[in-house]
Amino acid sequence: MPTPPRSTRFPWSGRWNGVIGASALALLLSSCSLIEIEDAPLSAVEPRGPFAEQINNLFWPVFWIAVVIFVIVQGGILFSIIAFRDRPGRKEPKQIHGNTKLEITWTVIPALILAAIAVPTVSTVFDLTECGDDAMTVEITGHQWWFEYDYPGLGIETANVMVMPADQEVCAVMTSADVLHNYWVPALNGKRYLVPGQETVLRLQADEPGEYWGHCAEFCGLSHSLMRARVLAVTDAEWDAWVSEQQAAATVPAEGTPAYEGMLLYQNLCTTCHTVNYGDASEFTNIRSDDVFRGPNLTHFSSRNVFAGAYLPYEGLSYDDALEQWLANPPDVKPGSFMPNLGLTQNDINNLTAWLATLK
Amino acid sequence: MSDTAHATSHPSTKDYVRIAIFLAVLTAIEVALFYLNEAVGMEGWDAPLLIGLSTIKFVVVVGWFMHLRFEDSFLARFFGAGFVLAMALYGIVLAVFGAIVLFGGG
Amino acid sequence: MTTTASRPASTIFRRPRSTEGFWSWITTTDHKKIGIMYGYAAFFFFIIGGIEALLLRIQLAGPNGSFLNAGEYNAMFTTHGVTMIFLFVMPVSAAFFNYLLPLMIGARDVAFPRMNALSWWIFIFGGLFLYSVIFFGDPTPPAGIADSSGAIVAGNLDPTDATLLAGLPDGGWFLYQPNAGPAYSPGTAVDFALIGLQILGIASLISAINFIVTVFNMRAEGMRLLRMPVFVWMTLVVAFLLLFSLPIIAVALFMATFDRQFGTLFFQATGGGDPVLWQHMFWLFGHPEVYILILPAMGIVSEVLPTNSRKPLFGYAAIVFAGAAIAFLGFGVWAHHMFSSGIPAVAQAAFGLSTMTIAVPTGIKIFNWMGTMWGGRLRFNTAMMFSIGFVAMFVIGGLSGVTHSIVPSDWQQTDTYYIVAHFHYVLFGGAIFGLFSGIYYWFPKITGRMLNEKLGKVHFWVQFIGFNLTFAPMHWLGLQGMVRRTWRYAPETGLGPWNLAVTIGAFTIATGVAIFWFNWIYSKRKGEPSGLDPWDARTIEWTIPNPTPAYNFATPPVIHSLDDFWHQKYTEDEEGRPVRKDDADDLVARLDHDGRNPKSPIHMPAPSYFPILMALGLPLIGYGIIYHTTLVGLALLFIGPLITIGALIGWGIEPLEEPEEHQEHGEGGELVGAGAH
Amino acid sequence: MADTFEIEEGAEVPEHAEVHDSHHLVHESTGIDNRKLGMWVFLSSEFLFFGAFISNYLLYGGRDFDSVVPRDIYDIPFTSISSFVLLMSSLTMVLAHHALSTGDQNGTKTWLMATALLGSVFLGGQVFEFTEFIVEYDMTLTSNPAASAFYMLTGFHGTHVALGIVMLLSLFGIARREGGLSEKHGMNLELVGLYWHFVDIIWIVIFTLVYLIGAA
Ligand code: HEA
Ligand code: HEA
Ligand code: HEC
Ligand code: CUA
Ligand SMILES: [Cu+2]
Repeated sequence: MPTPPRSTRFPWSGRWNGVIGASALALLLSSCSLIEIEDAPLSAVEPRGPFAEQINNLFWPVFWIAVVIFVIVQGGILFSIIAFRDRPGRKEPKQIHGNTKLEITWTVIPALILAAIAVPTVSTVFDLTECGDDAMTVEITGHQWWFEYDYPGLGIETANVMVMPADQEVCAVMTSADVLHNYWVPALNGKRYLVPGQETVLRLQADEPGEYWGHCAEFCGLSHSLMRARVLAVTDAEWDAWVSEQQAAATVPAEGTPAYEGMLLYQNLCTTCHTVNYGDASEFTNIRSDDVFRGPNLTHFSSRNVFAGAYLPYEGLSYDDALEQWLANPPDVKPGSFMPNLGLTQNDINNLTAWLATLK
Repeated sequence: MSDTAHATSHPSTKDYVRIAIFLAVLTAIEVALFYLNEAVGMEGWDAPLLIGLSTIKFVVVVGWFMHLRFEDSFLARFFGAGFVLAMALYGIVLAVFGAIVLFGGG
Repeated sequence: MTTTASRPASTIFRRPRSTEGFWSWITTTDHKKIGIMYGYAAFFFFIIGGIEALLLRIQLAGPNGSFLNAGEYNAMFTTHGVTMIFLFVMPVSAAFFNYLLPLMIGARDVAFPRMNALSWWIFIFGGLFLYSVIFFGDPTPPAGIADSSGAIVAGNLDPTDATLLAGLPDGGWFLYQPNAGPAYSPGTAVDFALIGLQILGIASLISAINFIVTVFNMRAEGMRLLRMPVFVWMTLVVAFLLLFSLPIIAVALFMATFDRQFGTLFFQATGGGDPVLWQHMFWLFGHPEVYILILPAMGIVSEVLPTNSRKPLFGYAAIVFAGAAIAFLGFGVWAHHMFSSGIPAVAQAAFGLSTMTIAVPTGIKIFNWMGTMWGGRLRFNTAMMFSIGFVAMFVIGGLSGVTHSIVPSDWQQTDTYYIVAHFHYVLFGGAIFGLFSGIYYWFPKITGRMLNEKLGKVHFWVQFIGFNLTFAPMHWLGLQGMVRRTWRYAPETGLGPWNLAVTIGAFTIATGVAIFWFNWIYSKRKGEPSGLDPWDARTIEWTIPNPTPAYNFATPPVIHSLDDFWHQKYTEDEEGRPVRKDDADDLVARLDHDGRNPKSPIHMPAPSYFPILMALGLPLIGYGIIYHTTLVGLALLFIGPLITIGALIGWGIEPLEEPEEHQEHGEGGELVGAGAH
Repeated sequence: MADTFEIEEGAEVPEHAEVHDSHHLVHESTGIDNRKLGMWVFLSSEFLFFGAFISNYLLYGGRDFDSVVPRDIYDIPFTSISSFVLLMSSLTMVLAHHALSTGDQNGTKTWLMATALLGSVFLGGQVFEFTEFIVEYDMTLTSNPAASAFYMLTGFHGTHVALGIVMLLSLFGIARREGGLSEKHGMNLELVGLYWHFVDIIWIVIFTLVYLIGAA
């Protein structure tokens, strides 16, 4: 039973395969040029600070080296597919078993390329691991599913939105209250884990004032995808204003207003988890530090444009609607949220939102 | 051990007993070292010594009791591979933790 | 011919005799039957894992999707990853190992046939155990914080969210602690994952030992190590990877199980444990594992490319040594999965460098495969197309892997879809393309029929295009900041359009796989008969009839060279071009006839009941551990070991057909089996 | 048709079947018995298994915790003795093997039993040690990671010893039957021996690293 050459037995000739293959690869290559990252606030390749810049400057050369290797390899494959396809009249190939010189070449050249890449890699690693001397320290604590920010020395405790002066290095000293989290603001630097019981550090710096998006990148349970972050880099003047605003205590709303009703409701229902500071003298002040029952510090809630782990509000949902939905049933908005559904009536919610608006 | 050194002839009962005595003596020295350290404080000298002694015990049991000395070197390579790999990998892990507590940890 | 299952109790210790029908499969010790069962089981799990992937993709088709709830999504990506890796790629590879290894080295079976059956049964019970969480799991919602007694002290989940799918294990395929620990993943879902993986690991460890001994000891006369087909080499390398990496994950799983079940504190920061230790232990196994997944495919490609280029493999020795080098280096790079976990800078730099070095041996393989094709006479059958697809696509995944090894770049990339793109390029574009190539190539060996080539080519192109449509955009999704394991993404992130493309791609792949299934079912009945040597192949498994007779080789082969079969058929002219020997066609015809008509009776390892029985005990012990606080659980903790140990004893005293043959076959004695933890 | 081959006596024999040549295919290319090779291969992977437990202990054992840690409460004299016992069981094991290879059935039985007994003494010592730690010092499996690591390591080692004892006893059982241990069982005995010695060398390492150095 002689075996006929394959190509005569099956109708799809090698040429067609080659053509389809070539066009598919061309498509693939051309789609590389589509990396235009506009309107992508989380883009990892649009650095807005020196550290992210440094990483970016390392990534792209390597990327292009990879592209060159890619082109060489795919080119070689395509060429073989077209040139060496079985076609009528093609002689049997010479039986070549190998070639030591070639073997050495394609061992040594990649090794050299890698050695060249390795040098800047190592130096960048060491550059970026330790904070600079005049960095400002911010302590970041991960909670399921929101980030807490503490400014030691300034006595400020806030959540979800980290405010910092532009053009000033922040040394984030991080830990977690529960599981692993991973702090990432792509425009400012790469990521770093938040590990319970341990401390990790991350350098952050923005060149210009602006709002930068972030995200928790390590899977941390049910609402990991809704554990997001914002960094607000501000001018020095705005920074000073922000600091004094945050250091101030909240003002007790006027009696009889909905906001006052809301505050009373808060005193009843919310103090197991939340903190609001009305000043040392005020009977309404409550400070919590329990880690299990721990919600964001609400003293300056309204100074933040996002809440609930910087998830709310999102495009298509207004701030007010989002807040109402949140108070009405947090776990419904954010699965598993440790803020329970407190069975509030619409009236309660109205009072609470009025009250929250006073927390500037 | 010299009398068992002929790789071709297997040890006799007597040899085995001698080896066992040798092992027991090494163990006794180990324990003695431990107490010596307790008593006079050897400033970290005991650990390498102890490790050295237990390595000898290890090699003797493997080589004679497990007959590895008398087997195809093929087997020894397998066995050695597992041992060396384990040492290397876990050594690196402990080093990354900065926690090789061997030398007077705690 | 089928002897029956119900035999009198007095003869229970006689070995079963069925060669056909249900019981022959249950009791078989034939490596081919075992291989086929592995294959079917793997493809069953492939559909499950694939459907899970499709569910993920529907959810992510647009921003703020609401097709799945968060718990369901988290369970889906976890089980998708676990299923694809442990229940699809590994068992398909095992199917190839089992079926082909003895054939390629000229043996009648593996070294320990009963142990081989044992690992198959342990594997399948482990896989089913994992999924049995649907029936036996405790439906506690996978959210909240539990105190030490397991009671939930905080956390809320809408009870309607606690659905069937959400009850599957979550936490990601690497089950990072303490999220997957007792406090943050109450309920039993994660226990099923941990113990399921433990059981699967035992199966793989046993087969690793078996394959190592088989390769070293069961080769036909003249089959020197450097005459073995590359696929056999890769089998051996993978067996070593398994041998040395599985014990590590076994210990890690024990520790995590103890944390969850018995209150130890290894990884629980609240009690002084160190979550980073889990990461080290997992990836000490996990990275070798990825080479366990890719090397079999590399072995397959190294068989298919030369055959269909009609040239010997370029740089055989280099490819073999590169494979071994990859495995060796693969043990020293694990922490590249932890670049952002806060390990010391020195360690990060060192692991970055060690990771890069793996590109060198891998490159050697790639270039040698290109060298094999270069100047050849390429026949584009489906097997060949998948192999070429493998080389082309794997390179993309490999190169993105190198960009991860640039440590600071990885700080940006890690935990984003850029990583997801990387590993699907190596796993799907690599491992799965390679495995499909092997299926098209060896289907005739297994069934005696060809898979339809027309359908095969359609399958290839649909899958190839779908694959790139699915996973190429993930590169830019990742660079645009899409984190992985994300149930929802915000509309403002601009991630929507590409995600839609990815979802369309996923369904395109599904279409391709569906075509493949149709092809399989159709060709198994109606496919063109293959004859003895449909590919004009090079290696000795094609010197025996298709489908392979139960005894494999009617007469023991004697090997004279690498690519022995080829050299039986061809000589070379002065130019070094192959010339088919005059008697080559006669040779093939004679091999076919003789292979089907052995000249003498052949004794094969007899079937046995005990492998399946012994394996059965393990899942029972698993349930027992999970429910050890209940009466049923305690009972199972007693019954499980009883069954296993009972079967072990039965295994030991099971009569062997002829006492002296026991020695000859080197049958797995009871003690070897017992030693496996 | 393709499936006609003989499995066992009594099955159909294909027509042209005359000569009996089943032995050619199954040989050991390396010259090492399959099962012995398998055992060594298995044991080499056990290094990674115990290595993980040992390094786990080395990691946690030196740390301080609020509750009692093992290094403070080791009973070195006691453990030295049980280590000695285990070491001597390796001697009896090798003697059992030696006896069988010289055809001394009685010796084999005696030494097998002796090995199992010494192993049991060792295990008993471990049970005693655990009990003491738990009852006297209130150091349980869940006290702290150092304690957990200690119990896991020594516990899994103990499990290996227990398994070894089961194997020894079944060999002893076979040896007591008529005819005693045959030539064929020699390999079984050797395999059990390898396993047993391996468990012993792991203890040699544990004793030094975990007890002697760990307590210093
Ligand atoms: C089949 C499986 C497989 C294979 C083969 C690989 C191969 C490689 N992988 Fe991949 N990897 C995974 C599966 C695999 N990986 C998985 C599943 C994950 C994620 C796990 C998870 O988090 O869920 C992962 C994650 C992962 C990470 C961690 C990312 C992170 O989470 O932050 C890193 C980091 O370095 C990495 C690197 C590499 C490298 C350098 C290779 C190299 O082996 C690649 C070598 C190949 C080439 C380089 C191409 C061919 C070579 C040439 C043409 C020569 C010339 C080349 C140069 C000079 C560069 N991989
Ligand atoms: C070999 C391994 C393998 C394979 C083959 C695949 C195949 C696919 N994977 Fe992947 N994947 C992983 C291994 C693999 N995966 C791993 C390890 C992870 C990480 C998990 C973690 O984070 O823990 C992951 C994660 C992962 C994610 C990220 C989830 C997240 O982080 O949130 C996504 C998202 O798109 C994805 C998609 C897909 C798709 C669309 C396919 C497709 O290629 C699937 C194609 C197959 C089919 C579609 C099934 C067969 C088809 C039919 C039976 C047709 C008929 C049926 C129907 C049409 C219903 N996978
Ligand atoms: C059992 C604890 C608990 C109680 C009681 C509780 N909360 Fe919360 N709250 C939380 C937690 C935890 C979060 C953070 C949830 C997240 O983002 O995932 C939160 C978040 C919030 C936020 C968003 C804050 C931000 O900046 O993100 C507001 C507003 C809020 N709670 C208001 C209230 C009000 C009003 C009450 C009472 C009526 C209340 N909470 C009761 C735990 C609680
Ligand atoms: Cu926090 Cu993900
Ligand atoms: Cu890796």
